[in-house]
Amino acid sequence: MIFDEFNPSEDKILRVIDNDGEVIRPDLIPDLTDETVVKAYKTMLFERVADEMAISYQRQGRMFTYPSNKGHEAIHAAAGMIIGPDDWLVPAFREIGVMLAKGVTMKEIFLYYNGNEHGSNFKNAPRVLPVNVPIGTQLSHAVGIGYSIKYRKKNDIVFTFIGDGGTSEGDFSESLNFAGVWQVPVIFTIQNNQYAISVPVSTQTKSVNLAVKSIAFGIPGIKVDGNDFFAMYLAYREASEHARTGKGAVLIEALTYRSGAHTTSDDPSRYRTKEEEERWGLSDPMPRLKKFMERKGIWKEDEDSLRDQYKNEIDNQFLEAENFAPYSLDDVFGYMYTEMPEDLKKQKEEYEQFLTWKGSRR
Amino acid sequence: MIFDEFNPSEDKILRVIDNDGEVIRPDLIPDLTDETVVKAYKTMLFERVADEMAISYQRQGRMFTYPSNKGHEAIHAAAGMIIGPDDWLVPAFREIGVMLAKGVTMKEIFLYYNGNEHGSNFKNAPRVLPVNVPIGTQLSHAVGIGYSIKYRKKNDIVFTFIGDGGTSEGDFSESLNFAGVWQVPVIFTIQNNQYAISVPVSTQTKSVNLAVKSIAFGIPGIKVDGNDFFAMYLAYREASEHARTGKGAVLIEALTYRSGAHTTSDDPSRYRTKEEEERWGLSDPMPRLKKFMERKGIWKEDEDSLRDQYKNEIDNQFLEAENFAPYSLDDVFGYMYTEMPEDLKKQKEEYEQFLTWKGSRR
Amino acid sequence: MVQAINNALDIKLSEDKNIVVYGEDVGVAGGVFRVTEGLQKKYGAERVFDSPLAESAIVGTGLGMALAGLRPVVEMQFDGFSYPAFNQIISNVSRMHNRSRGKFNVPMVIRFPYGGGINAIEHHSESPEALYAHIPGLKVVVPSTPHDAKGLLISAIESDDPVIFMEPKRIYRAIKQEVNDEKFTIPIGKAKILTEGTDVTVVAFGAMIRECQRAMAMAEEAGISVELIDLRTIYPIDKETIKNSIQKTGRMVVVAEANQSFSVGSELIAIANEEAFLYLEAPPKRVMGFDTIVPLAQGEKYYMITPERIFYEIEKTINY
Amino acid sequence: MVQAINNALDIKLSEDKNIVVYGEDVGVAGGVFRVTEGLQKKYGAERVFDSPLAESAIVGTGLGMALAGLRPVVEMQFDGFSYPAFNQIISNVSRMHNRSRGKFNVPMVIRFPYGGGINAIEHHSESPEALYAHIPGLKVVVPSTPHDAKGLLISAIESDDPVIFMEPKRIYRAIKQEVNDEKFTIPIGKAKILTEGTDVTVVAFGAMIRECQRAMAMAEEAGISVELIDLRTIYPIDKETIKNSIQKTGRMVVVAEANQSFSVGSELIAIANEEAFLYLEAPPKRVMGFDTIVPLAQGEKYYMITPERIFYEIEKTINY
Ligand SMILES: Cc1ncc(C[n+]2csc(CCOP(=O)(O)OP(=O)(O)O)c2C)c(N)n1
Ligand SMILES: Cc1ncc(C[n+]2csc(CCOP(=O)(O)OP(=O)(O)O)c2C)c(N)n1
Ligand SMILES: [Mg+2]
Ligand SMILES: [Mg+2]
Repeated sequence: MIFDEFNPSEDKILRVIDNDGEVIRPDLIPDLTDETVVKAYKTMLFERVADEMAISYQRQGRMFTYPSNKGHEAIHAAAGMIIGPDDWLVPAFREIGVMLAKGVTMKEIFLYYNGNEHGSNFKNAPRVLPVNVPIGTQLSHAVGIGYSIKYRKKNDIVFTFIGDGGTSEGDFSESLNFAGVWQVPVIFTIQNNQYAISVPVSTQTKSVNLAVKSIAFGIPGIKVDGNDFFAMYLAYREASEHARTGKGAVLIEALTYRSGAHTTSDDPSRYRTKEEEERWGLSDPMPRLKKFMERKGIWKEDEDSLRDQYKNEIDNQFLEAENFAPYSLDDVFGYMYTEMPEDLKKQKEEYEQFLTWKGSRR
Repeated sequence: MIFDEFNPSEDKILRVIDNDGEVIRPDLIPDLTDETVVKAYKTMLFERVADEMAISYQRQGRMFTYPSNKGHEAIHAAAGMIIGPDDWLVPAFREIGVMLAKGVTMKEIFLYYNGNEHGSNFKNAPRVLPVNVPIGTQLSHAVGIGYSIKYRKKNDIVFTFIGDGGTSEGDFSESLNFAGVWQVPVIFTIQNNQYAISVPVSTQTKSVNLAVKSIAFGIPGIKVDGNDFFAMYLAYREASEHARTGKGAVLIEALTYRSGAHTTSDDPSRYRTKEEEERWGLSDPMPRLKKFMERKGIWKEDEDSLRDQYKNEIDNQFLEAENFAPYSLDDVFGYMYTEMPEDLKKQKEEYEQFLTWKGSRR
Repeated sequence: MVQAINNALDIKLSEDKNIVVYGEDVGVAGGVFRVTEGLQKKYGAERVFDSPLAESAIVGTGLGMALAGLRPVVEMQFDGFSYPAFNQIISNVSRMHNRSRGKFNVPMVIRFPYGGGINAIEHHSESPEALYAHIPGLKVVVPSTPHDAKGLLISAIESDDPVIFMEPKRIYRAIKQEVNDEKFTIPIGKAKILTEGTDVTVVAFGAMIRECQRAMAMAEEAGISVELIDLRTIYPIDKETIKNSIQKTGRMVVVAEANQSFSVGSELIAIANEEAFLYLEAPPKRVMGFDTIVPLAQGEKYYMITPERIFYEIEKTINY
Repeated sequence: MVQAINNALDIKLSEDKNIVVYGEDVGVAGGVFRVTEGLQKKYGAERVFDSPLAESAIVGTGLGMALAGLRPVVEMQFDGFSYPAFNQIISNVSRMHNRSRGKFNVPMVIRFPYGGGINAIEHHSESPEALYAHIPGLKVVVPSTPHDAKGLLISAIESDDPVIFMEPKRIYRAIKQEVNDEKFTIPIGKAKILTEGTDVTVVAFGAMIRECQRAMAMAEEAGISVELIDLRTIYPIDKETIKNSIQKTGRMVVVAEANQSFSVGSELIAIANEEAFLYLEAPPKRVMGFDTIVPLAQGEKYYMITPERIFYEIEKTINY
């Protein structure tokens, strides 16, 4: 198992191609068809374009705060290829690519960041949970879902995600510990993008890396170059085999870089240097995979026209989100309980009465 | 450093004498004077006698629920010998021996378990925190104290304790992680007494041991035979040197057995076997150290008369606790704030008025 | 009451394979109060089991199970140890239905013993109902008798919304009552008028009902007719029953152990004002815990509410 | 207001070596709202710093520091992220003084931005003052202007008891006010009458003060004389000021963003009854958040309380 070779205690990292797209571990390159590789690149491209557009909608004042996914595409594409239709996805909030792979639509994602809860009711993705904002709390949900899978003797698995900063939260440890004890089919991914907003990972922990934290919970862990699509694919394939065959949970640290700002409200120049950004830019997962394909001569598409096509598609999705039914008072009250309590009915009625008021004494 | 030799990843355990008191690692036996060893045994004996008496007071209906410390004496005696007058103690609730070493009195301990908060105001032990009941929450207090020591450039250190069960709480991980990042002088001890009430440590975690969790926080960890006084002494001596010289925190897993019930309200026969208890009985820290001393011919005291002497002393302490000033209404209201808010004054007055009432209409 | 709760769990476990019961010491040992005794033996360790010691994960995994179609009933060992799970409860359990626009239900029960009067150490005597009732998206239920505990717990387990189920530990074994062995339910959200009366409405719940009944005996002697209402559910609170009663009696006394400020008592006074202002003949009164930490055992004689104190305040309200 | 808070921290940091300021992103970046901007540069990374991302440990270590003689001022990044620290706050911070019989003081401030109206995603618009005010042993303070923020924060830092300091993020930059650069304090536990009036008492705090003032303009036009009270401190609550005002006006309207049930509004109605029952001419009214989760941005237009709605309820109370 790849987890044995790349022992996080020794701070090894699983990497298959280098920044120039050259294969450095030919023995480990997954046997994917050329089409599959090209397709993976295209899903990454789609995610990147979507990300750029989201930021631009936000700048245009057509959307609220949005957290960029730029730089995380290889992780998402690889997970998206391994996650099955009956598998569960328990996201944090920076996994758009995986959500899309599970059937979530950009329309829904836009709707959410447009400030409408309907964007979290993924119509074509029954086994995807809404974005989870309170850092770290999603992991135990994944473990509980894992328990239910095991309880029912199914072989579905659960993918769940957290950031490097999130590993400091008690919920991270509690969840991985439960996963170890219960031996549930959950793949935990730490997207180590070097920052929690402005705080570098060196301020989060003194452990040699994040994957090594798996030792505290008795589950396999591995540190992977998260900007290397093939490495991520391989890690997920092995992790999924492990989890699907009843061997329990695994922890993957995917080393990447948050190329953009934390969110559209953030300004990274306050806490990191241009040089650092440029240095990490060299390992950007997209040119890297592109170079691999070019070397192999399997890239024959015109990226610009692909981009245009995606932009079009995404813009249509955005317009659908923009034209979604206006937010109603029912949207405020209607989903608090499976049946609305009397009290809420009354609060709603009173408010409706107020809405009909014209300001009598004025 | 001893922490390097006994690497918890390999599940090694630091042990110096065996169950028969025979020295198995002569190179590691600390160079303590005979008197010091005898004194250590006596403090252990005192703790054990105090524990027996506490249980008996409880049985007599003269005290409320009490958690036995039986079996943990070697850990406490060793810590008690290393902890200095200016060092801090942040206990959980099963460290009576260490509290005594820091100047807490049995009277105070009895007063506390007699249901009076004054038992937590340790008059001769300014740097001892009250017993901490919400599992795991004490560790971050220790880290904060450690920070203040570092901030003031002192070389005091902090001793803090937790149980095996407590390692599952998020607060455990958060605290050790902070301690790693802040590099504070804190010695964390896990008293792994095999059970959290009825739950065995195998249900708490799948990590190979508890000391290995230190890896997740980048601090040294070691698994020690907690029933071996010399091993514990050695571990604490090295840990204290480490912490006192600015090298930061360490984690010690002290392997022991909760020989008694969880508390006087508990009945261990519901969840563990007599055989298991007997098996662990063989490594009881007290006969073990006694055998060592007898082999060496340094034990010349009469244990029975020592016991009688301690009993006397302890009973006097208990009587003092029993005769403590009766609980007053001021004790309920008087310590909520540094100054009593109007509101509380009024609640107190109203209650005093009620106390003067004789039931007018009856 | 312990037996009635055990029986409710037993009935539901046998009826519905989706129900799992877990928490600290609930499996092998059957709970520190023996509430889950025998259930692991009967239903196996996959359905009734001990978890690691971590309340946040107990609740968080429970939420996950609920989202995946199970119906977990998790235990917090004591009131004061529900707080490590507070974030999961307020940030996720109470919100997932709304957050997902009803895509996900959260059929989950979080049970714990609550309240003082058992000579316990700190954190074992808390009455946090106001904290949970203030959180939108939860239901909060407190039984006062074995019969109610059974019927309400079965309803809680059958609820598709998350329920905080607080068990008055002080009367876990103090109240003896024959409880029907069959399955029955008691609706959540409805208070019960335990005794009709005309002079003053006394609203209470949980362990305080018994104290109120003792106070009522004194009141009766004094010629005061008390209408005693057992709230049963703290949220959704049954305003209708309270309103009708106050409109009849014109007076209200609320009895609860919790710290009085920003409490269920405050809310009941607000309700009395909103629903029955013109009927009020005396200021509604809280007979509640001081705004202090529940003292250790020796101080409980002051803190815990006695029938005498309830009667004293009833009388004062009557004589206002 | 951001500047006033920064200035308060600056003054105290320069005055007292025992003060340390930390939390998520408060150091290098100066806070997500720039409240701590420049302080790390000025006072060094030992006194103003970024911690790992773990609220429970931030508060727990703060408590430890306070016990050892420091005076920590810790930040929770948002209201909704104070909950992971809830257990530390309710179980230890609020209790250590009482638990140790006054041996240990807890001079510690837990600050966080609170409230809605900024188009934020979930968990960033919470008003948890009732949760914290219900916890005995804490003080809970909410300023409504830059001037008050400064004076109250300095008092909070100088308090030997733990203080929850909630900053109305909605008006962090919305209210411009010249604030004296010198050190000054404003007492905790005292409300302020912002405008005297005779017809109705309006009690509010934080960001709602501004909305109330706008409503008052409407009320004035309608010939209604409003007495506006800024609570400033939620606990210990200033009953005296409230009592005197209600005894004068006979009417009360409470305005707050939080979920209305089991809230500060409930408590104020209880106080009105306990302190001024015979003076009440209309039922005291809560104009507060619905008992729902604060909706995402699109729904805030319904949830957030407007001057119109306040005026509407004032008028209804007057016409009762
Ligand atoms: C419990 C909690 N505390 C604080 C926040 C505010 N916050 C949002 S994202 C973030 C940083 C997260 O960093 P990381 O886990 O590395 O994930 P990334 O944003 O880099 O993907 C913080 C502090 C939060 N959402 N939840
Ligand atoms: C947060 C919290 N949850 C539950 C409890 C109840 N409780 C008291 S002791 C205990 C077991 C502790 O086990 P361990 O940490 O191994 O310590 P030990 O009792 O064995 O010394 C539990 C569950 C508690 N005190 N605090
Ligand atoms: Mg990150
Ligand atoms: Mg233990």
